[in-house]
Amino acid sequence: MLIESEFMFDVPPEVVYDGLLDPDILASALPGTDRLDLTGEDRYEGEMEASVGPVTAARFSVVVELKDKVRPESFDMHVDGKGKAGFVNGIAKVAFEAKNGGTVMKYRADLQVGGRVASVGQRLLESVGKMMSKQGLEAVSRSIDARLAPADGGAVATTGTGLASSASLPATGGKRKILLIVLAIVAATLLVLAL
Amino acid sequence: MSHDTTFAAPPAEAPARPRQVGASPLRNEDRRLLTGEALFVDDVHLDGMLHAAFVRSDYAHGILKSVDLTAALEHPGVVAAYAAHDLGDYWEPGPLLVPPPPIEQLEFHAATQVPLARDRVRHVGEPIAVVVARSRYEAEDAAALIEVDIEPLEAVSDLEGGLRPDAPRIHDHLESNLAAHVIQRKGTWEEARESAHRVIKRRFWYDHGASAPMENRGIVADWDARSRELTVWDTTQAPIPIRNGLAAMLGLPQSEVRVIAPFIGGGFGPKIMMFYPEEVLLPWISMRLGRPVKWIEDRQESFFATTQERGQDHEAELAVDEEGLILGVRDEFLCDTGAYNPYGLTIAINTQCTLLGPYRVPHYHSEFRMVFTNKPIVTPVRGAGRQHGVFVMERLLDRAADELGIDRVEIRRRNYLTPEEFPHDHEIIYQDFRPLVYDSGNYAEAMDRAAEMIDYSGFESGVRAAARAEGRHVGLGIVSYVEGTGVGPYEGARVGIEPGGRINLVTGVGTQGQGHFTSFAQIVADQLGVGADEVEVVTGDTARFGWGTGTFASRGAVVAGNACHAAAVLVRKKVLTLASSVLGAAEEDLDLADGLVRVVGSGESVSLGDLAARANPLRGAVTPGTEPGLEATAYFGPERGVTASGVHAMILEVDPDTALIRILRYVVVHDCGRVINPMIVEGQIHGGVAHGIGNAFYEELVFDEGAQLLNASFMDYLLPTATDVPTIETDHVETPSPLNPLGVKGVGEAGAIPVGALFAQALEDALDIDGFEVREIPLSPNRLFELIRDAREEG
Amino acid sequence: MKPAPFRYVRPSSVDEAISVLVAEGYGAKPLAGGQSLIPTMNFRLALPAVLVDLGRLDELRGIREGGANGDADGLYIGAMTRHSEVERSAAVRERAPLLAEAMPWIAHPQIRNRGTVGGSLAHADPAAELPAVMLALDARIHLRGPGGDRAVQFCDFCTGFFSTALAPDELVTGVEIPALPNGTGTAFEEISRRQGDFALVGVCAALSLDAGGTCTRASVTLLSVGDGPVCAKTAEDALRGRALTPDAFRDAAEAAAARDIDPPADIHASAAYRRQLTRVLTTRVLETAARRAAGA
Amino acid sequence: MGETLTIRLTVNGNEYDRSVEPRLLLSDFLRHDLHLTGTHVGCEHGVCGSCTVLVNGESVRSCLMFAVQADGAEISTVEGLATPADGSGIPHPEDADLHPIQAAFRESHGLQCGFCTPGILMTLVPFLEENPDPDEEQIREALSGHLCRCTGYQNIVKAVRLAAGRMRS
Repeated sequence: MLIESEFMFDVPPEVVYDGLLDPDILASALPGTDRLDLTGEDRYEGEMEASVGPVTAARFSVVVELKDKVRPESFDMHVDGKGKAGFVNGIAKVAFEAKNGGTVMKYRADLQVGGRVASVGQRLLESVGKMMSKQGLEAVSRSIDARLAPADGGAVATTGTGLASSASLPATGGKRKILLIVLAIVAATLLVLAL
Repeated sequence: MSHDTTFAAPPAEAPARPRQVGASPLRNEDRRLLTGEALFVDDVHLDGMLHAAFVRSDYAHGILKSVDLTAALEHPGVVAAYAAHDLGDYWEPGPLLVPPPPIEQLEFHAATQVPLARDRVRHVGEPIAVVVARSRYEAEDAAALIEVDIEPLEAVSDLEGGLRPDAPRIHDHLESNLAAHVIQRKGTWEEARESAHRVIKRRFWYDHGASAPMENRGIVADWDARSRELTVWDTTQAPIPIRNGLAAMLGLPQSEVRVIAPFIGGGFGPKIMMFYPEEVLLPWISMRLGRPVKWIEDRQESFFATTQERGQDHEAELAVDEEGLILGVRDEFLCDTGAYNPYGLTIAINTQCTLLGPYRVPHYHSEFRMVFTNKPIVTPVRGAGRQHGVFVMERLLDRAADELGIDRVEIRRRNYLTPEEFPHDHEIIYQDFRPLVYDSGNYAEAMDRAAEMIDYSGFESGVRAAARAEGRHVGLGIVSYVEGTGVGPYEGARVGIEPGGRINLVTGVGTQGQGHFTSFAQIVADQLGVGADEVEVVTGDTARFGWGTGTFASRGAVVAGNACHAAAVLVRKKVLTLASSVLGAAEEDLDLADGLVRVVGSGESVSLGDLAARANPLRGAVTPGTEPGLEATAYFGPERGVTASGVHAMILEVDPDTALIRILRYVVVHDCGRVINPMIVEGQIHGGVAHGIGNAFYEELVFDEGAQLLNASFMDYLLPTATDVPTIETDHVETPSPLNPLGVKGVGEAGAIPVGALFAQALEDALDIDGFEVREIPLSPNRLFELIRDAREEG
Repeated sequence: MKPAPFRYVRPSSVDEAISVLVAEGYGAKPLAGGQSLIPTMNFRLALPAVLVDLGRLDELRGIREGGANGDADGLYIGAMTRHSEVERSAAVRERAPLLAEAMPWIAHPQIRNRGTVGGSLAHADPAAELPAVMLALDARIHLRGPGGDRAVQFCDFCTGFFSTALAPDELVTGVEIPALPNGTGTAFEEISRRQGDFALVGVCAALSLDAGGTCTRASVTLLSVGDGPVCAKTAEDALRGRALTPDAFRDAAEAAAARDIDPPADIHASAAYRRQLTRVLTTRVLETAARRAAGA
Repeated sequence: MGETLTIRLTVNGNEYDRSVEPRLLLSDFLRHDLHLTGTHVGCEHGVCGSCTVLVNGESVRSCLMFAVQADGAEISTVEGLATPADGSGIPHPEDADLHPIQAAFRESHGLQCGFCTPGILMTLVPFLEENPDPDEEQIREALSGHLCRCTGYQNIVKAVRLAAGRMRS
């Protein structure tokens, strides 16, 4: 399964890139995450549980590793999630390009979904991907709004519109928020497991 | 006790007046099935019976690093759990069931399935561990607790990719994923190409699917140490080979193993496969635990654990002259054999041979490569590769007809072998290891009849014109096929008459719903002058009959039917001999009817029951040189397979806006030689056509690039329903086979074989869009929508 | 394919059911008809700790003429009313012909004999017929929780993919369908691979005409082309205020296919094919609804 | 085994009291607890129709119901269709003891392997009561909730027509 997406940031690639190295706020952005720990350099391990409709069996453990880092251009994110109902693994390639003072982040995840969720849930897989992606972005937007509101003294317009769409973020988002966005997309791909 | 066994041709045909053969008595087995009394494997209930559930691989390809049974073994209700290392010496790859036939220069590499994966998993659903518990519910609870650690490897999912030098290798003991490479030639293709008026070249993809019988597989094994008997109820199409194999594997004499294939809820090929891992394990577990154990495959498992049939990628050329006469055919194809290949070359050779169809093909070059992939095992499913070959040939002929401006029926007629040309030797080897020689047929007559039934000549001005006036798109398809059926090696039967007059018939062949309880009874009834309902048939129990192979390759009626016939002829002879002495009349003056032997012209008679009692006297002596009882066993082994054939025609409506279809008419003219029971034969054709319609437009095993099956349920793997299958109009051409006394040919697979080719032609005819060509099966509304869109965009 | 163990509770009143849901919290799942839940449990993709069987809540069963708020021509359907009861109901045929027309499209009779209206609405499968019908009919759904009763307009009830405004400790008690204005015609059609399968696309329409033949009210909803039932707003805009000509249908269908949906792809239908089916089916359904409106 | 509950129900006119786990499917209860194995199980996700039985006179998938839900219900299975045997065990030569639908299936060759047949029969009983004179389209629609791999449905349709005609007269 291929999930591709593109996001616009108003900050330069270095800022975006560095933001991804901050692990501490990831869990709050991922629905159903019990824990997510940094267990080595660029390696995260966690436990997640998700439910979609009547499906409540999608409990899985997940390992995310960042590899082939070329600051501030790109890195690969290796994802390995396993649960009783199936698995998802693969590589998400994330690339950053400077554009008009900001950054275009391109995200392309080539994921293998397997087991029962793949063999029984095909009808819903793509929709789940879309929905989770959208939810993740909305959560990120809300989080950014909340963080930026006191500093800027005003509302911030952010949008989260799902796959193959772009989200524009304000310049002062900070690296933590950017991490949230990227990891929310990872979450979306992982939560495909939820069927 | 068995007497008078013979492998030779039976004695001269008894002067029986056919009464039952050719008629359609109601089926003997139906009452039991209709009232819920029939015993299927899952109906077996034994005291103390345990239930097994399997842990299967989620990964298509990977290194199996560890299996931890601890938590499962501690779960309440669990009696045992096993992984590969627990099997010790019992762990062994299965047998190569069908070794390659004697074809020169063939390359073949075997890799057969294992009982439980040991260090590698090679397809999704491959069994890794088994749990045995008090109930299936508890067994599944515990199975979920087994921790399996698999390190994923890249999976082979496509055929071309699987043969690339850098492809991941599935079997370490082989140098590549090539399972076989075979070339068969007749004449010189190059010569045909040189002299051709036109050479038509196309690439085709034909995918088959799941057998999907309504009854999933199942096994109950019960080892009784005191009586030293292992009883195995198995949903197999081949109980006797299962018995023989199990005895060998378990180190038991064959006499201590009894395999029963009771009523089987449909098979369609994969239930002949052996040995399935579950078949190997359940008896072993029962012997270890000293308790009966049951495993019933669930529907989801069946999509992985039961073998299936899949795709072939053909690149084919047809050389024709100006008149449309076939000069030669060249075909090169890749064939998916899945993760293991216990069935050897069977499917690909069927394709290779069946491609030739009812046509005169002077030059033929056919070359195939079978490829291991990380998908479930491929073995024959109803049609068994034949539909792939028919699709290629019929599609090429359709293109030739287009290019040469010859009518599609006419181009077929010009190329048909004529009745005078039989036997016709195609000079290549068939799946039964025998030369592909057609025994008999009358293809032009079948075509004429089908064309008449569907009103081929009136279609344009009639149905099509009327539809067009309403803005509807209808098309007609009409295609031919030939099918090799009834292959050897042999089957046997025992016929006996009891003193009470009951007539028993026992065979080993097994049944999967084809009406053997009735058609075999008809054959015997004719010899003994009784009704088919008076013959009690037992089949599929190795304790009752221990010799035979199984029901596959449309061979039941041909091979077992003729064995029944031979045994009945011998019993008839005994009856007449004894009656002759009892009634004091010459055998020639005796007549068998209504359970009596009568002296023609006088009122004197004696019943079969009385004769049976006299043949087994309690006092006196049996005359030296004779045998007690009215019983005989006989076998039949055909010299080679027999050639059934037919023509299918359909009228199809397509809505080009939605790509939805409706079949308006479906006609089948079929030649299966002499028809034993027309009702049953028609039923077989109906079912085959429905299966073919499924293959053409509904059923597709959809794998992703990682060889994960995306539709392992009846929600998404679509079997056609009553609203998808039309009324099928049938007619028969009878060219009796000279290769067996009954003159019969097989029919079980026929209906399914030409349907893909027929759909393709009818769709093209209905849509009439420039550049719209169907080169693949299965289709679906979505795929048809894409093909229409692409053709329009290109046009 | 056997379900995992669960505890089973069979309350005899709605209030008792709610108190069980409150007490059990996350992990308790109401069991209505079970025709979607039980197969999911058989696949072990749903593992509820507690099933709260609503099967004996007769107070939730039945079809009543007249809405909750004195709408004499409306219709109220209790949540535990079985699909087959709705299908056979003369009141439904008369007062909500769109619903009556959609009922036979729901799976097969054996499923309709068990499946319930409330269960289907709470399940909110994007391929389900009833949510799209309720959206087209501007229904109100009645819910009860520990805090009492509340009613929600159906358009606010469906919040996304298999998601609704129903709280975990609430139950759907019924659905109220308002009477349609005079001069309204409705139609329903769907396309599926086989009879009874999940729809590839389905369309509901309710069109109201004034005496001059101008469309005064248009409701077009779609199923199986989004996260949930989709209201085809631009299609509706293309119809309102216009005479219902073939051009209007074509424009509306084009709008629905091109602008109102972002359909998912699965193995049976690509997004492009779903758009095409939406185009064709919307045209057909609008024609039928308009013809019925003109005759109404 | 986990917690069990006691249920009381009637199957083919006989009353049963049984203690069952809540998760036990009605199909398994009938087959394995009551040994009424005429009801078959083909998919356990409600598609194939093999397990169809009547619950209070209505056809339902017994694999999509828990046995506990059937507490107090009246259930009919294929075993209850034919007239109770007279105990002689000798089948009536003219199938007179069979339900007219069963007899029509035999006469029309409406079954081959017979695995899907019991479920189809149970759907047809209420169908023909409600639709005594169905046309072919109605019959095919009524059958569409059942999968049969053997017959191509043609002779099943024929059997339904035959049975309907006889049951009307």
